[in-house]
Amino acid sequence: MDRERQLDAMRRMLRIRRFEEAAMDIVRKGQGIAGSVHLCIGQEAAIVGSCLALRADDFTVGYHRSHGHPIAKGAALGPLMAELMGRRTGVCRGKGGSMHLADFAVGSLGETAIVGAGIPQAAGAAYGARIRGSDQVALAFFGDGAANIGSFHEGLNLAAAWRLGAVFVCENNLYAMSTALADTMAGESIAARAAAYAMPGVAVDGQDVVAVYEAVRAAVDRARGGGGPTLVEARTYRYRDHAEYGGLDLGHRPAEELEAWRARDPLDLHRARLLADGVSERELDELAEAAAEEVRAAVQFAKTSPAPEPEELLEDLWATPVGAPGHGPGPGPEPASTPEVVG
Amino acid sequence: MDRERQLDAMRRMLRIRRFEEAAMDIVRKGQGIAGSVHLCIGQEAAIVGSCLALRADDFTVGYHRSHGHPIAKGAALGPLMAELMGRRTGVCRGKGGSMHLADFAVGSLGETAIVGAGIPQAAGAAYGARIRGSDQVALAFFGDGAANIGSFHEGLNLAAAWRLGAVFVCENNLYAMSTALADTMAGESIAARAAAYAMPGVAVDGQDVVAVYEAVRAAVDRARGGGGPTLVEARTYRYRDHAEYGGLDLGHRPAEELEAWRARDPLDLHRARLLADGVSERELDELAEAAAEEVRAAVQFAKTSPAPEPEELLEDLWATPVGAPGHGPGPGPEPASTPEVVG
Amino acid sequence: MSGRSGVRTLSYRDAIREAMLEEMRRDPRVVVFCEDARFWTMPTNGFVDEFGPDRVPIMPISEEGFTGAAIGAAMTGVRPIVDYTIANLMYVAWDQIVNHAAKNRYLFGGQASVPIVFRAAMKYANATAAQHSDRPYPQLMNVPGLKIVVPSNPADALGLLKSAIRDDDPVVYFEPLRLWGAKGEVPVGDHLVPLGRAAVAREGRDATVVAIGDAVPAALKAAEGLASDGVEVEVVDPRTLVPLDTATILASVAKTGRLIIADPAHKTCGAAAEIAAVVAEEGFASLRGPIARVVAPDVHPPFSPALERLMYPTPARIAAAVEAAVADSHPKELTAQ
Amino acid sequence: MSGRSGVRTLSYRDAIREAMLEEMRRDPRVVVFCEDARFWTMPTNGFVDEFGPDRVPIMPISEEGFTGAAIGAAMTGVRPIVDYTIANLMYVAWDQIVNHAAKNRYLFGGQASVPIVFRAAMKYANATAAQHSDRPYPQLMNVPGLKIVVPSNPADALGLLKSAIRDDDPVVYFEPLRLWGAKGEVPVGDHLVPLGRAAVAREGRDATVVAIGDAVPAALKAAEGLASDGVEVEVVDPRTLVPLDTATILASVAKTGRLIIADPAHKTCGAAAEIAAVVAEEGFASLRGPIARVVAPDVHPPFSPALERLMYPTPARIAAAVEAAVADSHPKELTAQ
Ligand SMILES: Cc1ncc(C[n+]2csc(CCOP(=O)(O)OP(=O)(O)O)c2C)c(N)n1
Ligand SMILES: Cc1ncc(C[n+]2csc(CCOP(=O)(O)OP(=O)(O)O)c2C)c(N)n1
Ligand SMILES: [Mg+2]
Ligand SMILES: [Mg+2]
Repeated sequence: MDRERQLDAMRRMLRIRRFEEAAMDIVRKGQGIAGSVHLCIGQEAAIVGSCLALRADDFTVGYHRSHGHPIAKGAALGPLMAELMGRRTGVCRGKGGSMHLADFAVGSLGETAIVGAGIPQAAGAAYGARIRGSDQVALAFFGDGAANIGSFHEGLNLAAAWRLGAVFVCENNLYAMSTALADTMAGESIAARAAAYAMPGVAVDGQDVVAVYEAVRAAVDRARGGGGPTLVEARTYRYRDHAEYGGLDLGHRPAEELEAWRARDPLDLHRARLLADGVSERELDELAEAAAEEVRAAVQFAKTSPAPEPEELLEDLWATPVGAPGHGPGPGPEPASTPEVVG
Repeated sequence: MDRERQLDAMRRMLRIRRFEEAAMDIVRKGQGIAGSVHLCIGQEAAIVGSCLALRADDFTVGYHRSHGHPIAKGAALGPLMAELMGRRTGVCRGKGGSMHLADFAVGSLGETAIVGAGIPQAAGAAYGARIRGSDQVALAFFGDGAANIGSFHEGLNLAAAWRLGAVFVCENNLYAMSTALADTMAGESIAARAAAYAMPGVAVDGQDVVAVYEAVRAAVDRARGGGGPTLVEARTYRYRDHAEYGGLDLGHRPAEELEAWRARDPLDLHRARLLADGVSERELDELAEAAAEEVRAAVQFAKTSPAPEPEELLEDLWATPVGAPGHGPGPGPEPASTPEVVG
Repeated sequence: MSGRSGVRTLSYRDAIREAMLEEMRRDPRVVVFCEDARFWTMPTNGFVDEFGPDRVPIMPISEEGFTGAAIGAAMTGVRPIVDYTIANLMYVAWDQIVNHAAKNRYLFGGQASVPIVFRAAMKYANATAAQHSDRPYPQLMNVPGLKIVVPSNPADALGLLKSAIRDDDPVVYFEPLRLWGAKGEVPVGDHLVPLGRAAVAREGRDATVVAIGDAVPAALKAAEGLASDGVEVEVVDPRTLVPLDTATILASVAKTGRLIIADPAHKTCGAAAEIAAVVAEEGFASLRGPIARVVAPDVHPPFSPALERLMYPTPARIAAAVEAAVADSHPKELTAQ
Repeated sequence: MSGRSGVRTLSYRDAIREAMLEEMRRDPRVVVFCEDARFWTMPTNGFVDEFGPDRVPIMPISEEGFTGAAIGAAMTGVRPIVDYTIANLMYVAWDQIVNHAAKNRYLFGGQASVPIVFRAAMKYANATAAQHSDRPYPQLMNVPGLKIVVPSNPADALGLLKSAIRDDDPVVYFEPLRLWGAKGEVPVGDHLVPLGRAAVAREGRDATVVAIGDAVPAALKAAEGLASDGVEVEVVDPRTLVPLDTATILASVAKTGRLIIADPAHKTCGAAAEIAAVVAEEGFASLRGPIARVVAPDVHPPFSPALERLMYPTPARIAAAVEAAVADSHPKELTAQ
C-alpha cells in the first residue's frame, strides 16, 4: 500500500468512526434518529481495507451494520446522516433509514436488513457486468451470522459455478446478536467453507487495514481477471452492542474480551503504523480534524433538512406510476395533524 | 451383512424394480396413473442399502423420485400403487400421488416435491427423538440437484451444530433433470461438502447394496450413539428419463453412459454375489417370483379400488375441522357429472 | 391473585410469555425455536434455566432450516413454537410454511399432524422500514391449512396463544409490536380463548367497524368520539382470521346495515377485502350503503416517521369513514329487497 | 404473414416463446434464468444457440440464489426473465421477491430499478398435487411494488410478456399451464398489450362475470349457454391484476347491476375478494343483488383427478352462479339510492 492510499485509509476510517459517534450521540439525546441503529465502530479496518481494493465504479452490497460501507465507498456524508434522520434530503429520501443506506452514484447498491440476502445480489451484479461487457467487480459484505443461511450457500455456489467477478467479505465479529458463532457452526472457520465451492477462502486480521486491503486486493484482481470469486473472512469486533438500545448493555460478552479487542483498535494500529512510517503527528491530527469537520457539517445538513411531504409517501414505488385507469394505491395520507394510535 | 439380510436386500430391490416396471406399464398404457412419475430403476441399491441400515422405528424423509423409499422401508405395496392411481385406498387417500408417498406406520414421513426441503425435516425428526427421549434416527434421501439449495446447507449445519442423530443420503445420479452436476457445482464431490459442517462425508458405490449398507450402517450407529450426523453420497444412475413423458427420450445423456451403468445393475451385481456365496438359482428365482406376485396383487388391489368420493375433497385439511361458526372452506364440490373446462 | 375467578394485570408481551410458560410446564413436548431466545430482550428470556437447552436450543440464522426442522419434529410428536421475531423473516421460510406445514396433513391423507405455532411480531410503526414492517397475514390467509390469529389485547394474547399451542394444526400467531407494551386485565388460571370466535369489543346500532390487531384500540377510540355525536358504533374484533367468524360479523351488519373495516395491512387482497367480500355475498341484503376499507395504502412502510404515521388506521381515519358511511346510506326499509 | 396488419395462429406456449425471442433480439440486456432452459420441454429450448451461454446460463437448483442474482443484475442494467417453471417454486425465493425485488426501488428512494419478469407456470388441474398446483397471485397482490399479469389467450400472452419485459418494474407473469396448448390468432409485428388494461371478452347487459386466467374460456362457454336462455353475460378479463383496471369493471357492473367473479385461485383473500371489495366500495349503488365468487374452495389441490376436477371454476359452476344472481336481485329502479 503506497503512502497516499495509507493516508486515505486513515481518512476513511476516521470518517466512519466520527460519523457513527455523531449518530450515537443523536440517538442518545433523542434528537431525531428513529428505528434500529447498528454501529460498526471497531470494524472500520475490515470495511475500509475492502473498499480501498475496489475501483470507484465497482459495486458493493451490504447489510444492517450499514454505515461504514457507503462511507468507505466514498458516499457524501450529509445525505447519509439525513437518511438516518428520515429527512427528504436523505440519500434514500427518508424511505430507507439506517439499515438501508444506498448510494448508487458511488456503486453502493444498498444495505439489506435480511441476513445473507445481499450475497446472491452481489453475485448478480458481477453477472450483470459480464452481460454488459464491463470488468466491474461486485463485493458483498456480510456478518458471521450470515454464514449459516441458505443465501450464503446459494450465492457462493452460483458465483463459483459461473466463475463470476465477485468478492465475498465476511465481517466476522464473533457474534450474531447475542449468539456466539461457535454455538451455531460446527466448522472451525467461515473461510474454510469456501472449499465446498472450490473457491479460495482466506482469513485475515480484520483490525489491520493493510492486511485486509492486501487480501481483498488479491481477490479483486482475481475477480477482474476472470479467475472467479473469493471468500475473505475478516476477524473483527464491534465495540457497541448489537444495536443502540438506549445505552443498555446486553452483557452477552465478557468485559475482558472487549478490552482485548479495544487494545487492537484499527484506527490506533494504523495511526501507529503511519507514525512509524514517518507521517507527522500534525498531519494525522489534520486528517482527524478534517473528518470531524465533515461530520459536523453532515449533522448540520441533516438537522436543518426538512421532513418529507405527505405526498412523498406514495412516491418511488414504481418507475412508471401506478396510474392504470381507476387504479390508486389505496386511501391517501391524511392531514399530518392526525393523532397517532396509542397502542 | 449376514445371509438373511443379504437375501432381504435382494427381496426389497426386486420389490422396487417390479413395482416401478408395473407403474411404468400402467402409465404407458394410459390405465390410470396421472401426473408426474419419477422412476428410480437403477438406484435400488442406494435406497435399499440405506433402509436396511435403519431400525423399523427409525424415520425416512424422501423426495420426488419417491417409490423406492417407502418400499425399502417396508410399506405395503397395495396402498402405494393405489395412491399412484389416485384411489381412496391409497396410502394418502389419493391426496398425494406418486410424488408424495408416505407411510407413517413404517416411519416413512413422506416424500416432498420441493428439492431439498426434506433435509431439514429429517434433522427435525432427529431433534424430535431427542425431545421424546428416544434413540430413533432420521434419514433424509435427496438427489444431487439438492446439494446446491439452501435447505441442504441449513439442514446439515443445524444437524451438525445440534449434534443430531441424522443421516443424509444423497442419491447422486449425476443429473438434475437435464443438468449435469458438473455444470452447477464447482466443488469436486458432494461428500466433500460435509467438511463445511465438520461432519464426516463419505462417497460410496451406489450400485453395490452391501457397500451402501456398510457406509450407512456406520453413519446410523454413529447417529444413534450421539456422535452426530453423517453425509453419505451414493454414486448411482437412473435408467429412465427424469420422468415418464410418454416414452419420449430426453436424450440429454450419452447412450454409452447409460450402457456402462446398466452393466453394473444393482440387482445383477447382488444376484451374482449371492450365487457366489452359494445361494441357489432356485432360491433366487423364488424371491423374484414372490416379488412379482406381490406387485401383481398390488396392481390388482389398486385397479379394483374405488375413486375418492366428492366430499373427501374437503377432508384431511385440519385435525380439528374447519367448523368455526359460519365458516366454510368455500363453495363445495359440484356433482361429479360437471364437464371439465376445456383450456 | 388466588382462585380461577381473579384477574391480574399483564402487558401484552408478558401475556405471551405467560402463555408459553404455562404450556411448556404443562407439556414437555412444547419447545421454542427462536434466535437469541435466551436474550434479555426476548419474552423467552430465562426459559432455558427452567426447561433446559434441548427445549430452548440455540438457533443459527437459518429460518428455512429450523422451520423445516420444526415440521419434522412436529410430525413426530413435538410441539414447536417457532418465533420469527420479525414477521418479514417468515418470507425466508415461506416454502416450508406454505408448501409443507400448511399442506402435509392434506398431502399425506391425514397421516401427518403439524402442531406448530409460528409467532410473528409485526414491527410496523416503529421506523424499521419496509423489510421489517410487514403485516403478512393476508398472504397466508390465501393458503389453506393455516389457522391465523391476531390478538388485540393481553387477555386474548394469552388465551389464544395457549389454544394455539394445544391445537393440532399449524397456527400463525401475529403480534402487533406496538401492542406489546399495552397492559390489560387477564383472568387468573387456565385462560383459554377458542380459535375461530370473534369478540364484540363494543356494541352499537349505527355502524359496524370490524377492526384487526391494533386497529381495535383505534376503533374503540373512534367509537368513543362518535358516541358523543350520537353515532353508536359496534366494534367487532375477529381475533381469529382463519377460520373467520363470519356469523358474528354478518349478525352485526344485519343490525347496523353499515360496514367499515379497519386493518393495518395493505389494501389489495387484504383481510379487509375478504371481510368485505363475505358481506357483499352473504349479507348484501342488510347493507344500507357502500362498504369502506380503512387500511394501509399499497406502498411499503417508509422509514421516516413523518411518512409512516400516515400509513395505518387511526381513530381520525376510522371516524371519518364511519361518518361518511352514515351519511351515504339509504333508508333501512329499502334493504329488505 | 407480411405487414403489421396480418395475423398468425400461435399456441399460448409458442406466444410466450415468441415474446422472449423478439425481446431478446431487440435488447441484448434481456437474459433468461431458468433451470433446464435448454431442455426440449422448455419454451426457451434452442435459445442458447442464438443468444449464447451467458444470456441463457445453466442454473443450479437455487431459486433463492438466482432470484437474488437477478435482482443484483437488474439493479445494474440487465433485464432478467426469471422462469420458476412451477409457480410453487417461487416460495423458495419469496424473501428475494417480496423483501427485495418489490421493495428496493421504494427502499432506496427511487435509486434502484428492478426490471425483472418473474414467469410462473401454474400446473393445477394436471394431477401434480398440492406442492405443484398453486395459483399464488393473490399472495403477491397484497405486496406493493409488483405488477401482476395473468394472460388468458395467446395474443395477450405475447403482448403482455413483451410489455412486461420492457417495463422498468418487476412484473410477475402467471401462466395457467392448461392454457399452454390453446391456440389463437396473434397480430404480426411488434404486438404490445399495455399493463393495467382489462379486456371485455364478451359484451352483455344482464350480468358481469369477471374471469381470471383459464376461467375466461370457461366463462365464455357459460355465456354461450346462457345466451340461448336469453341471459346476456358480459365477460371482463382483467388480464393485469396489479394495477387493476377497476374502471372497466365498475363500468360493466354499472351496466349490468350483477357481479360474478370466476377465479381458479383459493377463495380467502383472493383476487375475487379484492374485486368484490372494490365494487362493494365504489360500485355499491349499481349492484342489484349479492356478489358471487366462483373460486377454488380453501383446500389444497388434491392429486386424485377425481377430486381435483371439483376444484376450479367450470362453465357449469359459473352458469349456475349467474342464474342465481339474476334470480336474486332487486329491480333496477331501486339501485339509485
Ligand atoms: C434472515 C434474518 N434472520 C434474522 C434476522 C434478525 N437479525 C438481525 S441482525 C442479526 C444478527 C446478525 O449477526 P451477523 O450476521 O453476525 O451481523 P452483526 O450484527 O454481528 O454485524 C439477526 C439475527 C434478520 N435480520 N434476518
Ligand atoms: C426447489 C425446486 N426447484 C426445482 C424443482 C423442479 N425439479 C423437479 S425434479 C428436479 C431435478 C432434481 O434433480 P435431483 O435432485 O438430482 O433428483 P433426481 O431427479 O435426479 O433424482 C427439478 C429441477 C423442484 N421440484 N423444486
Ligand atoms: Mg456478527
Ligand atoms: Mg439427480
